[in-house]
Amino acid sequence: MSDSYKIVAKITKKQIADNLLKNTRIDGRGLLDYREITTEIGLLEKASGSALVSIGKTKVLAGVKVEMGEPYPDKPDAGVLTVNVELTPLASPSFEPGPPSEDAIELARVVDRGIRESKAVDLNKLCIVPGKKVFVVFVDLNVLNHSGNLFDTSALASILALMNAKTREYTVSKGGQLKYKKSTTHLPIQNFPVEVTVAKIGEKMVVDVSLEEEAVIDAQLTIAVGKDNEICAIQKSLIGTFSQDEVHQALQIATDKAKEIREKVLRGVEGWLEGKE
Amino acid sequence: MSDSYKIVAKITKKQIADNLLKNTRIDGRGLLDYREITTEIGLLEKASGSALVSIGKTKVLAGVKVEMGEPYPDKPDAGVLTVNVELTPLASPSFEPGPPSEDAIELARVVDRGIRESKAVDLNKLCIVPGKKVFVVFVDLNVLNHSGNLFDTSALASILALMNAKTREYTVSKGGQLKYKKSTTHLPIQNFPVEVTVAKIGEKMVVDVSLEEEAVIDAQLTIAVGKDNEICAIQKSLIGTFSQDEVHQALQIATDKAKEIREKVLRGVEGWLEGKE
Amino acid sequence: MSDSYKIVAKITKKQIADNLLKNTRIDGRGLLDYREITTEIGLLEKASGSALVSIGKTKVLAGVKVEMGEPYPDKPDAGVLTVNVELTPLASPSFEPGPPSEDAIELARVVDRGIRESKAVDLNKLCIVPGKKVFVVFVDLNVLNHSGNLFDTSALASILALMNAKTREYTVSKGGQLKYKKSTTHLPIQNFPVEVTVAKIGEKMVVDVSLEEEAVIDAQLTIAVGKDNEICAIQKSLIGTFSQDEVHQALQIATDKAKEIREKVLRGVEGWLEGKE
Amino acid sequence: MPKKAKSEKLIRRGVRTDGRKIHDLRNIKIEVGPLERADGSAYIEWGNNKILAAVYGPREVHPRHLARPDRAFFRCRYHMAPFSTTERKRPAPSRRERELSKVTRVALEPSILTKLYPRAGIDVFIEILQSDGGTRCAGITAASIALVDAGIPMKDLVAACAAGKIDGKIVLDLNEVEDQEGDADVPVAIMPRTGGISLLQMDGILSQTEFKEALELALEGCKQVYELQKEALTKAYVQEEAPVKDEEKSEGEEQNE
Amino acid sequence: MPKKAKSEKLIRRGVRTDGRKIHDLRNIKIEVGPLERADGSAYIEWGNNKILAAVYGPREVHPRHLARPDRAFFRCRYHMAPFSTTERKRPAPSRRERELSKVTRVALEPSILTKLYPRAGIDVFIEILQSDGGTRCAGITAASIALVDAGIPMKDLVAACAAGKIDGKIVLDLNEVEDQEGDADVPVAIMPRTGGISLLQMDGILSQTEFKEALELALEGCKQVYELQKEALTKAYVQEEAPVKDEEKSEGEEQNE
Amino acid sequence: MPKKAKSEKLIRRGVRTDGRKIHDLRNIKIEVGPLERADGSAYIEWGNNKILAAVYGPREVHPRHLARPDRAFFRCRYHMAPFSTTERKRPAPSRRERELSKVTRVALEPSILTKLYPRAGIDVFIEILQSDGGTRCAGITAASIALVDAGIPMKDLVAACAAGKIDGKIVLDLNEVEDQEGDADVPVAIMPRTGGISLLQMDGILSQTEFKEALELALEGCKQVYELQKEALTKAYVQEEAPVKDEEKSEGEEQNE
Repeated sequence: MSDSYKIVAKITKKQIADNLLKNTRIDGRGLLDYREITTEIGLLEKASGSALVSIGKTKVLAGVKVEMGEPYPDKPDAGVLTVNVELTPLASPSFEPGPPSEDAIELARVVDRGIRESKAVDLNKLCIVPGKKVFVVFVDLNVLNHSGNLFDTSALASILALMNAKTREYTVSKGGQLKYKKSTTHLPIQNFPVEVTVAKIGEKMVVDVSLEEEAVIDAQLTIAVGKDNEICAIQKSLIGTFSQDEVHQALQIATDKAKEIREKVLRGVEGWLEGKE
Repeated sequence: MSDSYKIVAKITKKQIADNLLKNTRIDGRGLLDYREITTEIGLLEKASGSALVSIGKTKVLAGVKVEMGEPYPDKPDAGVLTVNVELTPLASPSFEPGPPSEDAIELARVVDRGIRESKAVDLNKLCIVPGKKVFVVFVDLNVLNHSGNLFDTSALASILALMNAKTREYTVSKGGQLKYKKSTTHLPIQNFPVEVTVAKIGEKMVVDVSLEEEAVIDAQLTIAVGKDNEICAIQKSLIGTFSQDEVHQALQIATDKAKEIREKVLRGVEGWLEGKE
Repeated sequence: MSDSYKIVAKITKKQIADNLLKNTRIDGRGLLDYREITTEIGLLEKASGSALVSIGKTKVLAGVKVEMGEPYPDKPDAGVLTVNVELTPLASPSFEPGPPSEDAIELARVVDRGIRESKAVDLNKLCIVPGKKVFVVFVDLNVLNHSGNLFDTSALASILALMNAKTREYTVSKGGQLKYKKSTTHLPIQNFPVEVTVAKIGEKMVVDVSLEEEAVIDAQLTIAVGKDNEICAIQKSLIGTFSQDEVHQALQIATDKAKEIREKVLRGVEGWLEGKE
Repeated sequence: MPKKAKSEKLIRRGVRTDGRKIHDLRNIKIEVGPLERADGSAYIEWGNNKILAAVYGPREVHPRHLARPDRAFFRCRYHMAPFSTTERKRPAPSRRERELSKVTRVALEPSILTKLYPRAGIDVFIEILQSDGGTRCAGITAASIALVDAGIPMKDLVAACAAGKIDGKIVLDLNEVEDQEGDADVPVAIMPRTGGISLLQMDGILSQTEFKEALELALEGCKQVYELQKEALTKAYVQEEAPVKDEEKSEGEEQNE
Repeated sequence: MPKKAKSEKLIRRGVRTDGRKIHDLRNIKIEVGPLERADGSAYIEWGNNKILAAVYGPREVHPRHLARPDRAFFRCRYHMAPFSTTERKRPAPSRRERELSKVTRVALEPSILTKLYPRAGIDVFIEILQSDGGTRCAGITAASIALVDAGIPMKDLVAACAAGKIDGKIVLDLNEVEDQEGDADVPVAIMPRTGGISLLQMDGILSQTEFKEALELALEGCKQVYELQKEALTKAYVQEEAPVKDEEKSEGEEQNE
Repeated sequence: MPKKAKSEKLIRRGVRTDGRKIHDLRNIKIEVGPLERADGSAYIEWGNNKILAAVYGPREVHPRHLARPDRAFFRCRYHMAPFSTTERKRPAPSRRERELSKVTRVALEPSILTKLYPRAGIDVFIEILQSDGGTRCAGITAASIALVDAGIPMKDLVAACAAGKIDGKIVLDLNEVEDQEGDADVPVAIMPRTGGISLLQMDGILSQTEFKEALELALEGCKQVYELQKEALTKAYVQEEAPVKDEEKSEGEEQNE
């Protein structure tokens, strides 16, 4: 996602580095401060669930569709979850229309792992007729504006859209015939993973890197943390390296920030979750 | 289909414009005259139906194949119709092998709409076992020589090939088993749409634009007219604009020419239609 | 497979031609001598069968997978055989990742024809439930190092991998249910085709052309010869021509060399064939 | 698309399924500049349609051989998000999306002063986030605003609206149900100052008279849409100083004509 | 292709399913120059095969990096129309079509004086409108005529024909049923003046002797096809003045040899 | 990947399904330079994994616009042969393979002195011939040797190894069954001289403490792998004169730092 090089002409590496020495950032934030996070949930009526998440100027829209399909042969009793990312050409001058790039695939797979490994959706409850019919949950991410930190924004939009998603209730007759009821129900959500990307710029560790800062990061770790502070997924990206100590530091930062974000977001959306339990 | 630019060097815009002022065209035709239309029907033995239509030097071959397939889930009682265009590299130095271009897709879809919206083929009669087995009608257009006016030539070839197409008669047993009879029958054709493309060059409206003239057209309207003079499909193409009055003019021209062409073509092919009803 | 042009700078056409006049080759071989052929069979545990064949420095790995699938509609009683070639980018600076090139497709199809036409695998014995379930035999060729003569090397690797392949034995209940037994069995192999590529350089006919020599070949004939000296497949490649006499010569050479190679290879692998009949 | 049997009433006592009268537009809300990275952008809600448009350019053209010596190379992409439709749509562009991309380009290009930017590229990206009938018209309407927001010199805005026939009546601005079960749809776009029609399509069956009535009605709709476009732009730029874009626009126009 | 059981008789009392004797060619009709836009073209009916060939060039090569400094870049495309086969064929080229494109190129290229046109491109497009066995030979035969019609300097025509084995006998020019149910097929192309074989393929099973017999027979067939090619060209050009193309041809040949 | 129920024992009395103890590496065999055409190559057997790595470069970059003015353009391709997996894998690269290609590149690139070769390209191709869990680590380990074999100047080797959790215990180097039925997998790569971690991924569920234990163990594994890498290189080059590559390497390093 390194399309920040043009901006670097204006805001030099040096400026960014000088700021960091003083433990501040060019936009005035502290090293471990996120930009403002805003969430809009359930904004699409046609999707089973949806969420628009902004972190600073970065905007990602997640739409969930739940459809009927077949299970994987090796998991006949489990529903299917797929995550797909579209780096839409609206979002950045460097995103081009066409089949998904390596960056889009990595982003989709890292978001997918956070949800899947944390067992955020209880896939076993999405089986309708074992081996034959299951619910397929499509999470489609549309990156609308890229101003840095796509991993965290996308992961947050995904889990919120999943929490927002509703499916029709149904009964299955003995003959295996499916009959939908009028009532709907939420997806069986059982965890709330939050992905936090910790970046290393020189000696400093920072979170929520902006597009300007992206040009000077050495390396970053994206860490998915579940509701009990468990680690569910990690992805190191960019070509720098971390020491073992730095990994430990990053882990601590991620755990703290994930908790903070989860609480803040849940507070903001109390309303729409009310009817849930 | 703007591969006419090379020719413009020879026959200048000015020449074409000067002619039009005098209400004639560089090849001597009047503004509302088609070049010679010739049709050869049923020329392919392996296709279910076929027609080769030439308008001037432009040549399009339509082949129809009727095969067994599944209906669309939302139309379980209807046969399936698909139109596909191959702008073969034989036809023009600017057509390249490879997946269909935007031009090929537009051409296919405009031809498709003329047939579909006019209900030229009664798709409901192509259902064999509702929800399970229907006839799929493939109309494949092979553009063999491109000398202008591909829309009208392709549309005419398509409907003639459909009228020429025969399928095997069959019986369906109670168990849903299909049994073919030796006899064949024509497809259930119930309309004869004709597409007429009216082009605007300066202030003048002309039909059947040749390749040379294509380079100087401002805009064009392709209008599909059914057997009762009803309008079934319209497509404006090229980047000029029409006034409301000009649209009305074009509509009148298209209606007149469509009737003329339909009658002329049907007269020419009486023979092959005889056995039909 | 003409990626030898860079090498031609060093070893000139002239050198190669001069040698041939003296009926020898730049690496000291006689005109009708193969480089050393080595075979390693069954080296992969996960494949149903495998063989690594080297001719000189050229290395091709063949892996066979036998899976369950559906027969072709027009051959409901026969198993399915497919041959696929990957010219891996490891093997040559001129092989690029991506969908198969024309060269890869030709190679796969020539190897396929040698096996198929010689009836090396009795496909009728691979039918499980007619019209419904058959064994599908995938032969996947991985070219690992390209130093010339990919046709002969690939064909040899393929037949050896097929001879090495084992499938699970099974019983089919009256209801059509398949039940695997613990025992395995070899594929029903009934011929051992060997492909010999005879090249023409000037007036001379040579076999097993090396990468250096490839740059100076005029034309070549790949001839698949079965165990009873029958001809099963021929492919002429490169843009030179053969006279009728030259074709007869090539045929004689191919027949002789095929027999020689078949015997040599079978001698080398006696061990693994023992349990077979 | 084949139309269903006529028995289902789409109009009862002059009122349509969504409560509109036959000549009513749906509610339209236009937002200027919602996206930061794009050179220009717009968001439109048109009934239940939700659509973003973004513009990049003038900028370098890739691949370079597409650049034109005498004018800007203008491209449009109409794309539907997978979650925008009733059944999930596969992400790869369908034939329909590719045709609508072309139709959109042709609808917008006559208004753009492409000759001011030889060798450059101007790209319009339209993303349908939710579709409910009439997305091409809504997309063109939004793209036109995004072009203004990007400061691309234009002769005029482009305003689009459809008319159609349902239950035997010519009505304005079909929604999805009306489009699927109705008899005909006529999407139109105009450059309002000259009245030039830059988009005109039709499918379904209409008599000559019906078609003329539908076209007339669609043109009326376009004019209403034009008013909403101007309103949105005024609202967006009213606190700012007179936008440089406008000056460029008139300048460009002179040069072009 | 695996062959069916031998019980079905393809030859009864020396007569084949389509009425031919074992050494008969099918009826062949060649038309020169049916297409206007192409630089050269030919149409061939060979039994029930119906095939068009078109030639473009010498012209610029796209993409440019394919151009060769010392000769023309020669390309061939063999393609089957979707309606040309018993079951509808998908429009995208199959592996078979891609192989036959290569084999066709290799069959034609030795006759073409590519060195006369360094950096240029010459393209042959073969479109199978109806297939009935033996399309590659018919396509090569037609393409060769189209090359002459385009005025491409050549050493010689290329004439193609297959022989094969059915019901235990070596026969000329297999049709589709014979190809599918027969025992072997040997397509051959030659440059008739030198006898050089530029296409030779075989599939099926033949003994050494049978193969020699089949090759001999196919070569005879090629010579008959060559006569038909010359006849078609003469007929096409007889009213015209001596075609410039012929002069170019001999000239080119000298330069090349 | 979701994990199976815990009832199946992957460790019985401290012994794993393949006979190893919990902190044991599988057997690893490294061969230097098995391929002739590549500029450098390596073959690794790691348990039942069988993997080839080849390096081409420094060489020209195609397409040229990818070349970087200040350093070499470094590419990696991780690819699984169709026969390498339990079910046959389609030849086209899957999303997983494309992600692992990127992760491999990122793991190797920090060790390579790319600035020594502006405008050039360096390509690493990893072909999984047989997979049995841990292929990305084995591939990175082999690729690093192939880079040395190609004489590419590097700061350090890259050694990779995973740790994971099965049956509630943190163990070294998961095989395929352990990966599929275990609780978590943590693949790691390091540049052993500085200890810099260039690959770190995790999936599954681990507590903070468990993760730290797994990371510590994986780093131990990497060091063992590093010893095996050095051994293989020494063995390969011991009869030869001091390999030029090493000199280049130190030289390169100075220039770069």
